Amino acid sequence: MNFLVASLCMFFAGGLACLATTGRPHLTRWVGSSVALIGGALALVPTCMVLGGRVLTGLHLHWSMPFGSIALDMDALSAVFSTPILIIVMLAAVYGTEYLRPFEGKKNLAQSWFFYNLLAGSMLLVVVARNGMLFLLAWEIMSLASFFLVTFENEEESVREAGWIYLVATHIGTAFLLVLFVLLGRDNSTLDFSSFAASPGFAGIAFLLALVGFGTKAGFMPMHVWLPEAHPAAPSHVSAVMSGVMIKTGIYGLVRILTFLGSPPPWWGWLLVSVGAISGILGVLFALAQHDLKRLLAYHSVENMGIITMGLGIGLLGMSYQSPVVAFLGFAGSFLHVMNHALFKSLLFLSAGSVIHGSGTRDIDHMGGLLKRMPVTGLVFLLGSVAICGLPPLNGFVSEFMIYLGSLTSVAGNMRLPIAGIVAALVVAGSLALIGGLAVACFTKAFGIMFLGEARSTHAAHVHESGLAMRLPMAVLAAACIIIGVSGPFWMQLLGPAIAVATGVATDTQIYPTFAAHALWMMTLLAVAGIGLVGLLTFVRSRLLSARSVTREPTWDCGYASSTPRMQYTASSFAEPVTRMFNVFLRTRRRFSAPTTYFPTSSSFSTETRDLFHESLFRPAFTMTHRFLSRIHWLQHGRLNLYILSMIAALLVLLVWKLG
Amino acid sequence: MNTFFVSLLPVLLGLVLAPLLLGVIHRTKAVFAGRHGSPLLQAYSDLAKLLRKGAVYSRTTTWVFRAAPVIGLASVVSVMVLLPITGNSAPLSFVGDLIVFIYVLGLMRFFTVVAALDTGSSFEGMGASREVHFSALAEPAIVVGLVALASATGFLSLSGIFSAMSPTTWVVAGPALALVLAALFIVFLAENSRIPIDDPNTHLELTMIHEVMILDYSGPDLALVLYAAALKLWVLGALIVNVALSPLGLNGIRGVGLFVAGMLVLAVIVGCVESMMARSSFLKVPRLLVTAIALSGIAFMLIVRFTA
Amino acid sequence: MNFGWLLPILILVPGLLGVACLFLRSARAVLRLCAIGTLGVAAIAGAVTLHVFRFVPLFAGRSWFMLDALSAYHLAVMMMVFSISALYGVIYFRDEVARGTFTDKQARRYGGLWFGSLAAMVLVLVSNNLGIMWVGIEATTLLTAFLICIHPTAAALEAMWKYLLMCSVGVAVAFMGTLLIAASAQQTSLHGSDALLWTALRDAVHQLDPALLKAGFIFLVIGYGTKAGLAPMHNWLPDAHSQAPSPVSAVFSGFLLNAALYCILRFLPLVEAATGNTGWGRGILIALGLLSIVLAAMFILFQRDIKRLLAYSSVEHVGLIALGVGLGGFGAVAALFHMLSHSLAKTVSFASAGMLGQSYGTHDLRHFQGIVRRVPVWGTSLVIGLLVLIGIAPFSIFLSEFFILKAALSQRAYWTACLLLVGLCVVFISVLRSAIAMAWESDTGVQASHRFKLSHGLLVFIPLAVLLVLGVWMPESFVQILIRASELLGGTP
Amino acid sequence: MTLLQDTLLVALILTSFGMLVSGRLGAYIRMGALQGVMIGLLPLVVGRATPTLHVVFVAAAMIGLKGLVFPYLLFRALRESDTKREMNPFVGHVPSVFFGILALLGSFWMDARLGFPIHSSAALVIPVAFTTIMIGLFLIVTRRTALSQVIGFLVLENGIYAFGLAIVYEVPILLELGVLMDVFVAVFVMGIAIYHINREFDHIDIDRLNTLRG
Repeated sequence: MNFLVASLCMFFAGGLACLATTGRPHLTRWVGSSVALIGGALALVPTCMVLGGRVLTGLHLHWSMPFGSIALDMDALSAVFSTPILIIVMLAAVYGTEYLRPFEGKKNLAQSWFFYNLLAGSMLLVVVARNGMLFLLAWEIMSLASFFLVTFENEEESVREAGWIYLVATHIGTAFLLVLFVLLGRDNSTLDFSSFAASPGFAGIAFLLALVGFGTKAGFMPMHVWLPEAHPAAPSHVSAVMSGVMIKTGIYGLVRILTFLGSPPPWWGWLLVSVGAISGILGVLFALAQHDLKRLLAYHSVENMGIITMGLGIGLLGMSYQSPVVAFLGFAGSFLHVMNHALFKSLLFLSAGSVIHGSGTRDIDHMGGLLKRMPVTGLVFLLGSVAICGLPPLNGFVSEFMIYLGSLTSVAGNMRLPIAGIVAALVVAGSLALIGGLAVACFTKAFGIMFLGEARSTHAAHVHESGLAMRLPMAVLAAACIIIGVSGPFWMQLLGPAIAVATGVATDTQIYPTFAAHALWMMTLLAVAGIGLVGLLTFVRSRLLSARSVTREPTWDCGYASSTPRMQYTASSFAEPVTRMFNVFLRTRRRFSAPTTYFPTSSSFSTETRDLFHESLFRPAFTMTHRFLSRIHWLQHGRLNLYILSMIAALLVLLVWKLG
Repeated sequence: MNTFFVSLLPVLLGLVLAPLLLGVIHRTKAVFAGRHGSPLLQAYSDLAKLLRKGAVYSRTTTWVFRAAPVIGLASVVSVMVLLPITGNSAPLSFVGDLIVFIYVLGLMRFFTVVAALDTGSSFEGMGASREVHFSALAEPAIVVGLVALASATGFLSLSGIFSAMSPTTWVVAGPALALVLAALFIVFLAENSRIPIDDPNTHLELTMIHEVMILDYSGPDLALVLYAAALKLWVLGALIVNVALSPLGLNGIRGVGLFVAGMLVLAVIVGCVESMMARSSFLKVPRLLVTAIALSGIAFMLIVRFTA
Repeated sequence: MNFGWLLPILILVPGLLGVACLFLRSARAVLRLCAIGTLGVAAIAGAVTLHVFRFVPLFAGRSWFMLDALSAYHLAVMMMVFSISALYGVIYFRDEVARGTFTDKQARRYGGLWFGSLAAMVLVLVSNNLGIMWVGIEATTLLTAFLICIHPTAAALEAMWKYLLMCSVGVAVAFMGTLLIAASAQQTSLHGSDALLWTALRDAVHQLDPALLKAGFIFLVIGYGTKAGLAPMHNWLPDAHSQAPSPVSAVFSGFLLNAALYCILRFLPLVEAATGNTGWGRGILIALGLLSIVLAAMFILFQRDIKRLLAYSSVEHVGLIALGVGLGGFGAVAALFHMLSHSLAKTVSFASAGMLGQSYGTHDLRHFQGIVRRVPVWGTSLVIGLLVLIGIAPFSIFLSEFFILKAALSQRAYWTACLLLVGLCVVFISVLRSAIAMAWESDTGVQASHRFKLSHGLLVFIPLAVLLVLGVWMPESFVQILIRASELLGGTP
Repeated sequence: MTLLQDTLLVALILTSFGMLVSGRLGAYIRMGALQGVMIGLLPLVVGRATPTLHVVFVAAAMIGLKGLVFPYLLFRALRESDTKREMNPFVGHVPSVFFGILALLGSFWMDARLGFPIHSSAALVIPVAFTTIMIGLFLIVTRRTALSQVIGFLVLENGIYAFGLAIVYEVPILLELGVLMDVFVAVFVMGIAIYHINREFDHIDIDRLNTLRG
């Protein structure tokens, strides 16, 4: 616990220290990143202890604040969420030292590092807080800090807009959380988590409040609208932290609240499955339609949060139908995917940052052939892509596999659920399959168009590989993706205590489905064998070619002699068949000016896919509210007589109402 | 140890016999067209010849292009380890291996597509785009279909599912199994780029999917690609044959014999389909695949109804 | 030892200082006297307040004057607001003095009225006699009216006339209410001058005629509510606040409204006790509070003038305070806490808005661009002030709003909570939009026009820092003060 | 005593009605002055057998202020302004009188309904006070010129004062003087405001003072 407190102090006090270095960018860089590293390392100590099976005694200090107390605790559930937080924060900090270097002297980097460390500290505090006031305060600081990080490049109109949308969305989400926490501790004199009723009468309402409140942060559709705006706007290392771990605090909050609400009725699981499926499928579809790299990745966060939520939904269904195995698998998949997504999404954002850093554009359609100039970035991006598509042998598959197992177990065999559960499980399996297929489409597009082929613009032709400080964190993350990918059973074992917390069973009675462990072992075996086979085949192939003629020619273009890089498929054209099929959701706008006359001079074609919910739900709602409220305006008409009349009217109304 | 090698037999069987299916399909089509046709073992000699040649690479390509055939072949071979043969368990069998089966094939597809994009050719980009489009729809169809089978038999691994099938399965869930079979067949045609989804024999690059993606391969790489494609045809076909024939309850060597016969019949059926149908418009292919998803879904619901 | 004699002194000193201002030669001298004098009064007030908080209420002049925890708390807040505004006045008018738009004559008038209204507000707070309290409120109306039009422009005159007439009528209505309260005591043993003593009424509350008391309370709520800016009697407020010079706007929003609300709060425990604590009077406050929040939210959405925006925000916050008090229990504590936070934040915001107005030559939001970079101190403080006002954590308004929400939900007042949240969200959305639009700008290459001055920075950032600290750490003694003050509002927190 | 009181009260109402029907600002001021004098006299005749010294003092102060000082201030403001008549009140003069009658009826009804605990000797004061209050508010709301609004405010003030007289027996002199002082300052301030408005706008039509809105 002392380490934890020391780490929190480090983040907050060290953040202030960053502010003090204003004007000395060199110092700022060192102080800012080392604060993040030391703070992260300090907190990793208790986190690893808990993951290793130790039980720490919580901290409960007096806090001069009504309903508040400084109650901190690191249980297994917190540890599962704080691990990715700390790791990503540390790696992104290292990355940030180089990424922010071009801004030195132009922007106030001290402020940026201050908010970065504030964000890190508040995220950590969110997962270890055991008091409602402390939690909400940390939650709000987290939102505020990330808001200022998002608006780092505030001279851009779009960034300001993104910041606004982000803070509004997150604040409205918080409004639900305020109600939630007040309801949970309604009749108590404290908001300590330990005092929350085990299963209050309004559990359904509380669940819905938590779903909306935390779902806004987690980016569930349709509350995700801030996400595709804010993540592209932020500097890449911040996007990595936000997309990789900050949105996970929403999942953490949801799971934590569920532990207060008693045994869940089936409709909770159903709701989570539906929300997850919608977020997952629409998330990946919208990602597919984007050609802004970071926007694409942001939509993939929505997708992955959907997968995590489906896992939670399966877990809840398992709980409702008293099937601990299904519950275990659902939660295990969900939690592991939390970690995995943190790793590969941060990896992707960091490598995207490296690309943007090198090329100066975010538009995939302007890139091409980057792999030759940025070999490391390209390789890690490829690994990240394979991982996020959930393909073996990388980590994304392990967690998706667990969710699949959960849904399979609920469908068939002696542990099958009642029919409602089965249908939900099928929805999960089908959605995961569709998401997987579409994700492959999306990331072959992203990787293929960006890194392969020929450069489509001068941006792409003059890129350069990033420095060591940027490459190292990416390499670490990529390695982690591989390691988790081939060590599935170990992670399942590790997650046991956290699942026990989430499902409310005693840690020592937590069951571990042996068949799942066996399956994961077999997968590891298969993965190792497959990798061996790849090695073998590579060897064979090189032997075959060693003595023969290997020549290099232009790409075969079916007889057409003078093909140019501009004739390559672009990201938009690559995704066009799929996006056309789902145009009912995507509503891609095409702007096309066709070539005219016999000697056409110019023509253009561009597409833009705005967010469905932003365009069709929130914007009209805002417009309508605006229009409605503008009618109210006449009330302040400037006529004194009528003002006084309204005063008299108020008097009369009150007299009649209260005395009549 | 000995039993392990025995259990590896199905894998070896597939490795050896897969190119034969191509020959059978070609021969069937030739018969329909009234031609003499190429020899049944033509595919083997093609592969052998390619392996002996040198290679020409596009200047645009990178190591990704060269890695893809290797990864593709390794993936499909790994998948074969999971594949049972009528009445005989697969060498490796575990709960949920059907998901691994599908996802490892996904890995193969990922690299095929990426390699196609590596050439920077607009034709290959076109093929890649179509491939991801159709497979994204094929994937839910096969997953739901297999989950339906799992639900029908109560087992969660491929070997378990097929060994649990018996004649009564057909009696209890006959219509559902037929629907799953139909769905799997559509997926099989789509994944292996057969008519009516794709035409592997056309010379018009614009109308192809798989063949256009591998336009730039030559020599041993092309051999690996073609062999992997043949193996993929084998493994997906094996699913269909297993579903159709497992209920007969034969095992051991008789099962293997039945299986091989089934595979050959499947190849003939494919040949017939290819001879009798035209390649459908690319715009219509998604409908076919969505139909497959629907068939699987209906089958699942039927099974849940029957077994609930 | 009884420090009661300090209470009349507290009224007399500013009164005399006000007169002294009329004899000063230069505008600068007047402004300096304003600052020093206000700080001096604040020092006395601080001493008295501390005494009350630590020991017992003070009485003076045959109990006509009284300072208990509630009024002492208000006095403390008021002196903070006045001190900041007075110091700010020196900065604000410096340019105008230099340009000659703030003449010595105007300055003398300003100084006199400044101390006059200070004295009047102190009178409101320290009078135990409800009639004298009324006199004080009426006096503040009349004295501050001319503060609005120190610069007699057309708009300022219009605003002043509206303010004058609406508040006069309102206060007349409150007078009627006061009379009714006095009448309700006719049947009791209270007679003559005792009939309007708050302490006497409180002790005899169960003998009062409830019907008259209730009628009186309604008149008082409407009457003082007009002055406090509760909807639907708030219409004067945006006009007056936007036209007054910023130090005056700061005082208006920072404390004038609270002074009027304070008067209503004095009557609340009486009427509640007389009606058997059934929440009869609280219901009125809840209704008006909610109406204010919602109405203000609707108007904030459209504001193009920063000072009008801040004025509507005051309507909203007064509504919040009324709502909190109306909810009672911990809500009252939250409301008092909210009052302090709002007063400080609003004072700072008005101060910054005023300086920005001078710097940009307009109060139109659309012309405020990149204020954080161009006018670092005032721009930053305005943005932070706005963020504080819309309830961004970890500032204290977030806490007080949360506590009010908790009070509402603890009483199962779900619709109230719902409306409250909707109102707050609308305000949040619209103000944030303006704040972001103001704070930054696209790169235009315009250089910062203001240099950083430490004194300016301290003036605005110390109050904001206080709000930050209170947002994460409320000292035990401070909570105790709030609880003691709210106990005087009836009910148990 | 009752006769005197009734006479005063009737005159009070009549002056209020006079303001409702009159269109000239000068007449307003005069009638306001007259009403002020009567209000000043009222404490001398209501409720008590023999007026105490303090009552007499307050009455004198009130008569002096309301009967002399206010009219003086207001006439000065009127002289400065070009507006001499209340041209187009929002509610015309004739309907205004109808309102007055309604207000009178309503006041009697309310008085009967509410039943204030007061001396029977002051029984008539309450309805008259109500009527005056209502007419005062009516004037403020329906009249256009700033000056008539001030008059309306005075009428309102008079009504409230009369009401207080009836229901509160004894008011401390300090308080009464404070109240009086406030009213005085109010009229003084309003007079100055009217002067400034007239100078700035060339009119005192408050309906045209509506640039600040929204």
